[in-house]
Amino acid sequence: MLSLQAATVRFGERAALDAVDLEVADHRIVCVLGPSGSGKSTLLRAVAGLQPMDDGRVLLAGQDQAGVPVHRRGLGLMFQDHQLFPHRDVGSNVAFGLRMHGTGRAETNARVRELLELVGLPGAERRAVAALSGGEQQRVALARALAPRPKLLMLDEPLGQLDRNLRERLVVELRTLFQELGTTVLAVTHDQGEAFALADRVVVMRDGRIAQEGTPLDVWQRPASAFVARFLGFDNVTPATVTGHAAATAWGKVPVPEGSPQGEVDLLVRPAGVRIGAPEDGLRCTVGVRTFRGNHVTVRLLPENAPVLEAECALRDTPDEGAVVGVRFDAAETVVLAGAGMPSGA
Amino acid sequence: MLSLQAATVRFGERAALDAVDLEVADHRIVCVLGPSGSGKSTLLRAVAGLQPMDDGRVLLAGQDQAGVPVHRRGLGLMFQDHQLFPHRDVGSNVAFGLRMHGTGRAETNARVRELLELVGLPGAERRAVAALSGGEQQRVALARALAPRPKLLMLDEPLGQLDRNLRERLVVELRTLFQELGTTVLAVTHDQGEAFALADRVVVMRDGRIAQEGTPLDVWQRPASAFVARFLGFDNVTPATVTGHAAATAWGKVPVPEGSPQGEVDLLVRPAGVRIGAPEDGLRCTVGVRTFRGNHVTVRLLPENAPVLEAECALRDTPDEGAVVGVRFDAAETVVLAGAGMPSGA
Amino acid sequence: MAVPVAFFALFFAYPVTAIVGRGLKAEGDWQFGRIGEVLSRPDILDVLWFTTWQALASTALTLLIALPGAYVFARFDFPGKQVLRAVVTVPFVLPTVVVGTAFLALLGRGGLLDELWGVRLDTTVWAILLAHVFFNYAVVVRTVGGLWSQLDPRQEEAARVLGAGRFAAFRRVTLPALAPAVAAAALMVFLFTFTSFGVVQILGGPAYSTLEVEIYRQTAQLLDLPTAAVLTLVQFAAVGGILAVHAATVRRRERALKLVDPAQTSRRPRGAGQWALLGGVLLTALLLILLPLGVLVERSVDGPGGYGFGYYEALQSVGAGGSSTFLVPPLEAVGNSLRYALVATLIALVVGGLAAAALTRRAGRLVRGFDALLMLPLGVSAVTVGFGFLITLDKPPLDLRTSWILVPLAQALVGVPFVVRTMLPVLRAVDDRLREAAAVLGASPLRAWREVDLPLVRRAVLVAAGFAFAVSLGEFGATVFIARPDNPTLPVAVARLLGRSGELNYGQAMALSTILMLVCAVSLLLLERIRTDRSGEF
Amino acid sequence: GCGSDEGSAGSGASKGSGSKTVTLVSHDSFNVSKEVLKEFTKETGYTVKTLKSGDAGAALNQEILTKGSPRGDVFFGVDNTLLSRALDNGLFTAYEAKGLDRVAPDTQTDEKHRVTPVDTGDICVNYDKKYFADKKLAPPQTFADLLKPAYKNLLVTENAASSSPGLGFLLGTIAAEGEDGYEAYWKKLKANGVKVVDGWEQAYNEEFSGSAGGKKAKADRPLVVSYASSPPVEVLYADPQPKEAPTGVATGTCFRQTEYAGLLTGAKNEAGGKALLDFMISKTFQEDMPLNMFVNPVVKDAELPELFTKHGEKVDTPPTVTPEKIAANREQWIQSWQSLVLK
Ligand SMILES: Nc1ncnc2c1ncn2[C@@H]1O[C@H](COP(=O)(O)OP(=O)(O)OP(=O)(O)O)[C@@H](O)[C@H]1O
Ligand SMILES: Nc1ncnc2c1ncn2[C@@H]1O[C@H](COP(=O)(O)OP(=O)(O)OP(=O)(O)O)[C@@H](O)[C@H]1O
Ligand SMILES: Cc1ncc(C[n+]2csc(CCO)c2C)c(N)n1
Ligand SMILES: [Mg+2]
Ligand SMILES: [Mg+2]
Repeated sequence: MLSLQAATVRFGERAALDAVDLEVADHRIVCVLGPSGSGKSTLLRAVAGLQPMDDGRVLLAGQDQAGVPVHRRGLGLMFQDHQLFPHRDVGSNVAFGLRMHGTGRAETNARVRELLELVGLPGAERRAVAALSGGEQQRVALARALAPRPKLLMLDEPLGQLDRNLRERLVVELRTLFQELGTTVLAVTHDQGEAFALADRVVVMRDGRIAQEGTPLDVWQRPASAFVARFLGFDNVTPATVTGHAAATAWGKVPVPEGSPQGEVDLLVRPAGVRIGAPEDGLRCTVGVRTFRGNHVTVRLLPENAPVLEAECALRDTPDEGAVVGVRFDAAETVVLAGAGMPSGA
Repeated sequence: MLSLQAATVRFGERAALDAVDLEVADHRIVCVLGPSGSGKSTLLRAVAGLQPMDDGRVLLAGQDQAGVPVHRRGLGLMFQDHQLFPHRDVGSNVAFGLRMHGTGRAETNARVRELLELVGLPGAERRAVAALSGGEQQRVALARALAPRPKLLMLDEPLGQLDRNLRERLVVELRTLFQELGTTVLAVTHDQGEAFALADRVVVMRDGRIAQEGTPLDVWQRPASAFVARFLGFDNVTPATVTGHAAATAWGKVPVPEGSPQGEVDLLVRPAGVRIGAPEDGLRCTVGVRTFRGNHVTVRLLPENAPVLEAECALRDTPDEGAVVGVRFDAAETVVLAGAGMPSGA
Repeated sequence: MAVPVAFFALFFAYPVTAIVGRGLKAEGDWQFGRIGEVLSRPDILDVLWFTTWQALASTALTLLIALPGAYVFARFDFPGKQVLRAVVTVPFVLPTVVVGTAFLALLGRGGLLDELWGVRLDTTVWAILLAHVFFNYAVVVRTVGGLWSQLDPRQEEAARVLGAGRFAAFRRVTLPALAPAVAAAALMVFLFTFTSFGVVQILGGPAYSTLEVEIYRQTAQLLDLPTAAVLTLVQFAAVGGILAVHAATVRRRERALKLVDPAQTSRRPRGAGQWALLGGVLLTALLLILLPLGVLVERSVDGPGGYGFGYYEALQSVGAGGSSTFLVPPLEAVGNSLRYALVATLIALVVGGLAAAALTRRAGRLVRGFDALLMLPLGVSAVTVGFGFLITLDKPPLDLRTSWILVPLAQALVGVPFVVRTMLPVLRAVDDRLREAAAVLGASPLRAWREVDLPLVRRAVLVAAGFAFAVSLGEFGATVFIARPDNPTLPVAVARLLGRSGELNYGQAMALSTILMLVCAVSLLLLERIRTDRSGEF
Repeated sequence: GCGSDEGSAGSGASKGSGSKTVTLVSHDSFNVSKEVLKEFTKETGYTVKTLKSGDAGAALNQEILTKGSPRGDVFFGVDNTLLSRALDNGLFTAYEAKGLDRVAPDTQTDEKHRVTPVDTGDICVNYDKKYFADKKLAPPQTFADLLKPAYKNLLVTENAASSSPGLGFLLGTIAAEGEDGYEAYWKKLKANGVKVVDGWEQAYNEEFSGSAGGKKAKADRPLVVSYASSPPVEVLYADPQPKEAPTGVATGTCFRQTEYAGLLTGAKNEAGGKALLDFMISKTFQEDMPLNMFVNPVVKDAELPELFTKHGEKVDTPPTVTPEKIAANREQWIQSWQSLVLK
């Protein structure tokens, strides 16, 4: 469906997109993840033809899109800041794309009604967009982008302002909808949960380049680099030297899974792999701040002469703040990351 | 610090705020949670004096604020859609509040630099706001709201567009900052994780009313109603009749904790409390969609003749889709909610 | 609000009512019968009809030709943009006599069209329409372009990704957002062309006449005040009708828009289409504006002994051949003009700015009515105002009849509507939440106005100031009527020179017109430079 | 200086009527040399403040509107085509200026001396000498000549309804051809291709081939309705000055305008006004006028500058129409002229 080749966009000195190559197969849902300012929106704008590229090509269904005007590319884009038309009411905003494609009035009305229902705003057709709450506006923007059923739909933070409940419902319904319509989707999100729930593949961006690409499970289980691991929220990343089944780290010897690459690497220990036990048992740590996370508690552990460790405990097993505990590591929850110069995904 | 009494705002027929009473003590951080359109932003705007109220009073430090113009209330508000001044650069946006308060140039510059560093945009002073990415704009808006160090700071979705990593770092740093300065904070968020991490207390809103108020742990552990439970993302809520230590539900008998209220109630079973075992063991279910959630997997279980159940499993223990399993319930993870007419928090 | 109301009442409503009243009242009785009488005269009806249709046609043509220009000036960067923007405003200050000359050179005998294709348009209505476009091109480019440059281009992008072509996106998204500015510009162009005087006289010949010409004749030449009063009322009614239509259509369209920094929205043209558009606009401006102006310049240096600056040198001396055409050398007229224009601009800015600020915040019938009333001076003949001054401002403390302040006051009367009409669409587009943002950061309403509204309308204010200045600089009708001690303004001096035979007089008139153009262009350029850089306040 | 003793001690000595300033209200074409005004001040102690407002018609009408509380003391610039209007409105207070005996009697139309004649000027057809020389054609001299086929399509005139020379030319034809004959004359003139434009500026600067503007505009009409003084002015305002004027005057096509001044009723400084009126028919002022306003003096002892005698043509007193007749018929004449010529 979509293919980017060496896509490059520079703003002054800095490259917002730096020779990005990306392939999105038909009917796939791809989520783009990455820190703020890493070029996600720029990527979508470049594909849409809104952002002229300094270099590289965009191909849609094999066709080079250079010179193809935006409205002929047959794609949809939901803007990060919505860009609802203030002069039109909700219904007419959603209907806009349909009218542009010459859809009949009756069908338009029906589709608008249906979509407003989907996003949880039934009967809002005649409301002024300025009188909507933030989340309501986002949902109208989503409905507007969905309405013309483009073959390639690009969503820039489509659910960012919605509460978890609504978001989860929408993720499920959108997946079903996209499957039905055979829509190819390229969605930006900062919510990893959403990315993993929605996406067939995820793309992690960093400073205008692609840091990793793969299935959600892949990326989660085997972050390609310390950057990706950290971005996914894992703080227990440290340089290590792997020899056989164990790695030498600042936290002492940590067991690693079988077949792990050897030598100088970065090592990730997932919080769930940090097992808290008696003080005399393993690495001695003082218990720092505990953060309640709903299902579980994250505990910061302060070893002597070593970087902070983060551990995840069930509510009931959480040690008291200030307590001294011992820590052991679970090989199943450690991942050897691409170290200096190691190929990604190794 | 802040006290709302019967605050009411109506837009036409609908009440966006419906006789809301709220007390926020000095130096507290209160998070307002609630579905999209439940009146969170309206609440903040009413406190700031931007939204005239149809009824009720706002008191700041015991003073009725009726007739006090916005700029004399000594509070700060970060807007949901930022509202950065388009004609000013980043530095001048952040400095705005300081200038309004007559802060000297040197101090202003220093504070701006410091704040931009805090939000991860060091050296961005001279950039045009239109040339910022979505998340960068949000961070500038946050810095701008923080700059004058108001006694009461209200933040409307302050971190919604930031990636998890940055958000978590900011949550920690903001907490420290607020503690240092003794700022009272009223923050809207749709992210429960953020609310629980940031807040001393949370307020859950529904249709312009307060559905529950309490410490994060409180609210999480004992949602006051089926609404709050569902809002927190728990789908396993069902009407039940409690007799002694067990409740009769559509899923059969479910054990409940000791001292649970008796009679006709709503019952919540947390996904972690749904234990999957052999098919002949307990409620017979077919395994439905499995959603990968990073740390764990959520599995939809389809019992015969009963509502869908959601279960949480470790990655390794996840049953295959389509398999038939048996389900038991863990009393420690079930909560008896306020049923028909039961007082909240009971 | 009080200041504009007082200004308007004292210097417009009162004098105009008085002169109209004087006309309709004979021996203490109202003579309303005169209305029917005058209105049944076929020649008056012809004039009314011609006035109306040529104004509508001129407005449509101006919009058609100038809107692409507004786009190009708002969205493209190209070398010489600022200079060109100032230059296209120059026609606005030129005395119509001079413009007539230039247009005849273009459209008349031996003109460009005649030489190229043997087409002559002088004394056809086309000459009038094109001259109207020439005069008012800048009105559209500046009022519409001012807002356009601040519109968020992403709105249009949103339409494009929803399948709208360039034009559809413009029509359905940009145009509605621009509607108030377009309407304001159209209104002003309509009023100018509806009350067109010199252009119609010179280019139309005696065959065409507008209400304004008729009113001038009846008042200034025949002193037939009753007929003049009726015609003034007719003009009032027509203008009032247009204002009502404008108020009704625009109010509904005014919405808060997301305004952005204009510096962010303009870039170099991309692609053949945009270059073609830029080229087309530049070519239009060249043919329609620069060429007529060029004719004037050419004639000012085309002396008997070939090209040279002889006429300019002559301007510095008191008179040729030992006699004096002027008691003051014509160059002093530059100083006079600048002084009057400066005072008039200040008055217009203060009064118009206050009115615009008040009109942004308040709504309601009364306020809206006042909004429309403020436009009326554009639809009233300069003679009416001038004669009205004469019979009303004659008692102390307001015996201003012989005071120099009367000139800038009359000029400001035309400037105020400009200021209001250019500022209002932008002010009303400012999202109230920006003001709220300033308030929660500790800015009082006044301060918020200064810090938020003002920077956002600064462009509009500059545009308005430029217009007010240009209007005053070029104003002829009222200036020439108001008794003034002998300090002629540039247009008055030009008119005097042209009113004499003699080659030197003619040449000096062209030279002085060229100087008038330069003064205008340079003033406008300087005005555009007064844009404190964005970080200035930080 | 007869009046130099009056209040020379200082301006503070006297209020309103004894003021040292005398205000002259006039039209835009009024002009006088500084030295001449200085001389007036030297002689009388009064300084002159001049107010100008519009063309002759507008300036007069403004005075009529402010009748009773005038802006000045003396009004200058009402001519014989408008005189009746001024007199009927009681604009002026009678004053018999000193030296009136020197003034040409045929200009003194008002026996009550409410106005004082100051200058005369002739509106005549001008011709482009070069054109006629090139064509070896004699230029026309009379109204009758203008109807000749040889001059077909050569004349441009002004709209009588909106232009003062245009009206003057119409009145000239009425005076020459009679009230009954002028319409027939204009029909023939129209058949002979007369062109009408709105104002003198266009006629002279755009259409007349003999003027500087006309040459640049490739104008093709060698005959234009203008003033008898235009040829000397063409000489005066040329650099270098030519030996001979490029244009000439058809002396049999003229209409004479006389301009008057009068003491405004209700003047604050009557004494000063009177002194000014006296001065306006003094030799000094009268001799200053020709080169400033390009009109002819009305007093016998005033000498015309050499420029006029050399390049101007002497026009014998043409037939005229009395101010009363003009006042009574003006509108109707213009109307019929318009429907005859413009339609
Ligand atoms: N100006 C207005 N006119 C009419 N209705 C309004 C207006 N502003 C808000 N509302 C309505 O009031 C309700 C509450 O709005 P509010 O903005 O407070 O919601 P919210 O809780 O902040 O939602 P979100 O999370 O989506 O931002 C919504 O249903 C909204 O549509
Ligand atoms: N018009 C512009 N001019 C200059 N720099 C720009 C412009 N637009 C974006 N940038 C910069 O390019 C980089 C990438 O921007 P982009 O909007 O693609 O980020 P993003 O990944 O979408 O971030 P976010 O998650 O915060 O929205 C950012 O550093 C941004 O500041
Ligand atoms: C048709 C037409 N004629 C003249 C002008 C020039 N002009 C500029 S401002 C103003 C009003 C005050 O004099 C006038 C007449 C114009 N714009 N349009
Ligand atoms: Mg983005
Ligand atoms: Mg909100």
